[in-house]
Amino acid sequence: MSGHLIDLYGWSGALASFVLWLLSLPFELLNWIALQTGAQKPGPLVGFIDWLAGPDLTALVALIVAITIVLLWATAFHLLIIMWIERKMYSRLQDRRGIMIGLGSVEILRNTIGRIPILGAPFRRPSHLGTGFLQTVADGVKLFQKEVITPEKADKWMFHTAPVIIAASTLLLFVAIPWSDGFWLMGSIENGRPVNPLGILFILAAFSIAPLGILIAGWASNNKYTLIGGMRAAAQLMSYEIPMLLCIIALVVFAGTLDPFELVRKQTAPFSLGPVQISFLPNWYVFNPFLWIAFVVVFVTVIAEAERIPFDIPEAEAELVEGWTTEYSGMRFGIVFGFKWLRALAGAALISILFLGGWSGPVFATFMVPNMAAAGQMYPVPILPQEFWFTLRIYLIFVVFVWIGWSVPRVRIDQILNIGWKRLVPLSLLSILLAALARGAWWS
Amino acid sequence: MVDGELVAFVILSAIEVASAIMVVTAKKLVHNVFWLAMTLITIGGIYLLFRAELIALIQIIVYAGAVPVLFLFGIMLTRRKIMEEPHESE
Amino acid sequence: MAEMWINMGPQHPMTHGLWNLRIKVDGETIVDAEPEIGYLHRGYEKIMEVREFQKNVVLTDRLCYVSSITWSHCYCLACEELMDIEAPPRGQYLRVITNELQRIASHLMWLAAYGPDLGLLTALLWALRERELFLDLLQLITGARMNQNFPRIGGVRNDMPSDFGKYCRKIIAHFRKKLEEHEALFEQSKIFQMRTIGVGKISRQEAVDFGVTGPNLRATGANLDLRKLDPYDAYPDLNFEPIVAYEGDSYARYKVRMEEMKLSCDLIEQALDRIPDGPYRVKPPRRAEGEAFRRTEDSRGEALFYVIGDGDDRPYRVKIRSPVFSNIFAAPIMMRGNKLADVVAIMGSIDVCVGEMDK
Amino acid sequence: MATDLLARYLPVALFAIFALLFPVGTFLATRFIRRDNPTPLKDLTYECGEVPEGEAMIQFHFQYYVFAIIFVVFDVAAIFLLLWALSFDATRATQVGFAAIVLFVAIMFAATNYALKKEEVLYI
Repeated sequence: MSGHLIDLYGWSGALASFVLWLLSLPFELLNWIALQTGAQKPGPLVGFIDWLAGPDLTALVALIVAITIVLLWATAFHLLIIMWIERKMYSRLQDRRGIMIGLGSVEILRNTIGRIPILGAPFRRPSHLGTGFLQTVADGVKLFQKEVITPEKADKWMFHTAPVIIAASTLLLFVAIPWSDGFWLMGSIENGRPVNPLGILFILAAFSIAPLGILIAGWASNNKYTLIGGMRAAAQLMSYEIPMLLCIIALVVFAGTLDPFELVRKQTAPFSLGPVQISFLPNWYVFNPFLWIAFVVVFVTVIAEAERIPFDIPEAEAELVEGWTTEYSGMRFGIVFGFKWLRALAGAALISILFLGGWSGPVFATFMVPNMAAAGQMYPVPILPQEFWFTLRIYLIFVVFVWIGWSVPRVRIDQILNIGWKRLVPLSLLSILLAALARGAWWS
Repeated sequence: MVDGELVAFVILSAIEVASAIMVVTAKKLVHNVFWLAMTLITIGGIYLLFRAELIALIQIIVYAGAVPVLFLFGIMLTRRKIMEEPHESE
Repeated sequence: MAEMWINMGPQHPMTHGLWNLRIKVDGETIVDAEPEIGYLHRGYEKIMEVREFQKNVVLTDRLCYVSSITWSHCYCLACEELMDIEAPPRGQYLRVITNELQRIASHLMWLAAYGPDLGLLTALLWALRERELFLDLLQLITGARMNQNFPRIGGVRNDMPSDFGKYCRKIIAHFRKKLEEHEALFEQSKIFQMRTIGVGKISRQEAVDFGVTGPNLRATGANLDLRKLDPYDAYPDLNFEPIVAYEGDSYARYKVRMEEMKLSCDLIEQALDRIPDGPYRVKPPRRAEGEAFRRTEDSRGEALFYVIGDGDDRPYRVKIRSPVFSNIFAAPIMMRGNKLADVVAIMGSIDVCVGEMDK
Repeated sequence: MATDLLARYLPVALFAIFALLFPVGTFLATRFIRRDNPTPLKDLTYECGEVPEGEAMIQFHFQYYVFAIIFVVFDVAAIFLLLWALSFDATRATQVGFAAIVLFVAIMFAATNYALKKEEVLYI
């Protein structure tokens, strides 16, 4: 039982060989024509086709396809959905309907597909009574067309580099986040199982680069709001990295590994804590009483790392206009602003892998799908695959983020840092002590 | 067959040396720190080529994440136009 | 250590209108602050000199765009004093009712603005949702939602509809329940307490020195409510105690306003119980001579109109005293020594309305 | 094992290149769609509609510097603890080693609490 739907390497390998086959078609044709005209050997073309079909190029193209799939999966699929979830969810919290632009708002679709009697019903809706899903797309298109203003006094070179650093480090989070046993980029297969011994540490490393970009962005704009906003953001992100790292250490004391695959495998087993064994409960670390503190602290730090509301003082639109993003406009603003959601998404995935059993979930029924990598073979896929369970967890965690974020005011920056250093760091040290003592007492 | 490892090493060390030169030649202090961060990140990549995965990640966490930020905060303590005469606003 | 000036305004999310607060910071700590006003100056006092007494009501309506009835009311009272007439009892009660409705609507607008100031955007929508009900009530009685043009020299423009009392009681009962939700959102939240308790303190003496009035003064412990101290209209007939808090910080100012909304609900219910029948308006004389002033308890503090007539049908000179004008210049006192992020917690609690401040 | 390590990081290296190209490509792509119309007024530093006053790139308060220093210290200590946690089962074999680490964390805990109680001036 594989349990996952997307086998990234199988898929991308098959896709890559398809792409390469398509590429080689014209050469095959030339080859065939040359053979028909009586030539014995068609010359260098054979070598080119051989090179196209060779394992190295196929592997490289497969990798590029896989990377593109992951990038699109994160930015085009999940980013749009969680933005939509956030906007709809907080609108409901605020007693209103929120964004309403849907398929029915697109004039062309309404006039064409909308005229079909039954099937066209979703397209026939009045302009602003849709699901609102197209609003994020519309915002993206709008930002694409916006003018980019570079302040005259700004340090232009750094001003344009900083968003790239932030965006790249945010995207880099997703290389280490596996979405199921088969949907991953970073790792290798040992004994038929994916392993990635330091995956969580890699995620933390990718998280730790952002303060540099933010600080540079704030400085380079040469604006007072961005300078203060950048300093606040950097101080906050740094301060909350420490408790996160310490709490993950407390988890590592129990789990003994930083491998996301291994962590999830351990959490799939029935609950066991020293002498206590409970068969019906999965071994999620959130059920472990010695890790409750760590769970809460990691949850809070992820909210802070994603700069969400109780800790969104770096943005703080009430006193610092738009924080360190004040001077950015057009797509530069769109990227740095939209990628905050990606950080929240990665944070939610991190929480899920660390404490909530990752992508493990019950298998109800399976159906057979053709294996793209090996023609003619079928393999069983559950109706609700691992990707579904993982996405469900991420969205639920994100809904909790939204719920918290839109029902509390913002914390002041010195209070944020105080909470970070005076509450969370001692708490996380305490949780390391608890974990070490618990394991030391029971297993020695 | 080209050795991928060698290519990676050459590219990484080229970036590293270039950014190390930029560290000492760049005019503005913040640019120096940026290039320093680039140098440190590429050093992390070179550690990786030595098969030192943990130390590479620690290099990135500590030296790319923490030290340049420390330097930047330190630079904020200095006057910006360090070679010119002190600039007084108003 | 370098200190720098930061402009907050005129185009800044904190200012709620066009004015500028220049803040001198040392790192994150506020060293000094300087309010700069005049971006919205329209020369009200001068325009009023060329319009007839009665026609000025339409101007005073626009002094504060969230609390227009209270301002027109104050102007009408001053003119009545000048012309030596008095509104009939029913008119006085109607004035009390609309005044208090407007006060609730204004305080709800303040609450709606205070939430986003602190990063709590949900409060904006919730408070505006409740404000709609009171605007509906005002619309029922005056016909307009924003610039009602309702008070008249010598009474009010029209009587209230016969079923107004019924709707009013219903909405007030609903509002009392909803107010508990707002309290849960604001004062029962630990983060809100962290942001406001002890922030923006001002002592009673300093507040009096700077001419701070209204809820901001009552939050420092001064029991100074003009509805009690210098009563006008039907207020002497009603039983109420002014709301007072003692800490003088943002939380106290918040608390005073929240309690005042409840007090206004009580006052409206009392006034609806006691409203007499009879005429609601007397005809004022066209011309007036002499000088008169009248101060009322506006939703933001002590509003004062000083009107001089020279026997013409137009006022010779009108002087408006805006409570926000005084309150805002006490803000630097409250800010000094606080953090930069506290600016919004302080300015939001002061309740700025630029329309009346710049006149 | 050794080849596996680099094989594992090949996607990361390619992904890093893609991650760098993604924002750069987006920024370049907008260049062809949007229309820039810079004016001196528009290019002015935003200061809420007022004429900018003074420099923003000035000597700033040292308060955040303290956080950066503490961050580096804690980062290194946390990495040290991480190495211990990863080899927990090995170190636990010797009771002394285990006790030493617990003592280390306890000292860190106590020192943090003490320092944070004493620190009032340096924090913003």
